[in-house]
Amino acid sequence: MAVELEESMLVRVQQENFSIDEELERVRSRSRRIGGIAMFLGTARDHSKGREVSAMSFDHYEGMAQKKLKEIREQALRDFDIIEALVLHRYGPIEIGENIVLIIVGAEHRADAFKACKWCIDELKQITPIWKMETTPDGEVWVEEHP
Amino acid sequence: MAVELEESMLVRVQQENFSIDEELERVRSRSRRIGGIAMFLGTARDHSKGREVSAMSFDHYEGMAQKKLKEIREQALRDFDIIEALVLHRYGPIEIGENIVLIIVGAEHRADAFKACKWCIDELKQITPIWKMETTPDGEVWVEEHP
Amino acid sequence: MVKIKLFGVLKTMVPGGKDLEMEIPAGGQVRDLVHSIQGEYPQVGELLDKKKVLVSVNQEIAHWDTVLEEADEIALLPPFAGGSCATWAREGV
Amino acid sequence: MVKIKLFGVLKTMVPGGKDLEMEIPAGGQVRDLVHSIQGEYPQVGELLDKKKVLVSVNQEIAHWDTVLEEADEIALLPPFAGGSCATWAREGV
Repeated sequence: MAVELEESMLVRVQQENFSIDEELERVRSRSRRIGGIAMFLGTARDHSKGREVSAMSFDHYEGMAQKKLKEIREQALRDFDIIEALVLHRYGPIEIGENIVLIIVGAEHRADAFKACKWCIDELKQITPIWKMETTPDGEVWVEEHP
Repeated sequence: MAVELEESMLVRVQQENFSIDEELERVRSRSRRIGGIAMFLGTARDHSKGREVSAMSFDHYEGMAQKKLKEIREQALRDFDIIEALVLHRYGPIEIGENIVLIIVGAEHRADAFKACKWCIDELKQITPIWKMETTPDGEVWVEEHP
Repeated sequence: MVKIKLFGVLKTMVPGGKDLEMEIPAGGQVRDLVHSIQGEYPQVGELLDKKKVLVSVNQEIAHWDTVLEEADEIALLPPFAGGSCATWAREGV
Repeated sequence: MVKIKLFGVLKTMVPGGKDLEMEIPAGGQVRDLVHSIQGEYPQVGELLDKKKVLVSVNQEIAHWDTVLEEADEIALLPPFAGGSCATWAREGV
């Protein structure tokens, strides 16, 4: 039960901001064999494809989003020589400069940590049902609104 | 002067531990164009090449170590499409699980951030005059003591 | 009668931006549902037809011949945004 | 007379683990310094000879024909440890 609770903290979709130090602690506390930790933090940029962006908001499919992030973590643990992985994405309104998405991967060696971390964020962007609306001088635009 | 002070904080060799959130803030506060931040954190593992390690300590060449880290940051800013980079290494005694080395790279896009971050840590390990002593069941061993 | 969740830009294409409710015939497939949607919401229907919007059933991407049941959780998914870097657009996700 | 900084394992190879002080002839090169060290500290000299230990002059790696001056900052550098991952050993750094 404690293990399940701990694991559920390693895959989250949440509205609140997060502290990288706190999230890191969840990963590093899992094993003293960890020697290299690779992280990716996505933050809200003030422009996008040439447009100014003053704010953004993320819509997500509650349930499926969590499920897909869980699949990403589990596949990373299977496919790479790593010790632990954390996958976290925010939803709701996000101001420019704020955190959006965080991947943390702990491994014995840094090359494995980097490879898995990059795979996780690439995969997340492919398969996770999360949508971004940007506030621009032209109004609110769903990214990829005109597919 | 303020800029120089700020830049000197982006390349440090220090004895004290550091907070990743604080170091991240130095990088992300440099530009609102940053959308992807790649980080590498090296931590003290409890074993090394099959030996148990109970503690470690880093010796460094004061002056030259800082100079090399500065060169790494500057070359990364020149050679990759990134916005900012931070390079930080501790010296002195370090307990198992503690932070040793931190690289943070902010870019508009994640692929550039990952590439530059990986290059920085690989280069750091090649050219920075820092030496590690491990405390093992056989006593204190300088890594690569018997070259 | 099944409920169909809408996300992102799709909410702006439907009056009120609410989830849809549609009748499906017994043994109906995703293609039948898509056909019904095309009748009532041609803008959404066109995106489905071009595979710009995918249908998920019980939180997995469905095929057009997936058979639907009343209890299924159905959703229409526009292209995912993922994260922050705006690279997903370049990458064609 | 020049002072020579020692780091890492080299400190264990010299009595007291202190920095060295050596005479260098006017116009002397790194190779002359290495020769002097080999005479007094054969264990250190062997590592220099095998290029397992490098000489730096004014914080840059020097060649054997680099000319030394009294004011130069000279150091002997064993292989670097770098960071944490213990991969540097595998990678032959």
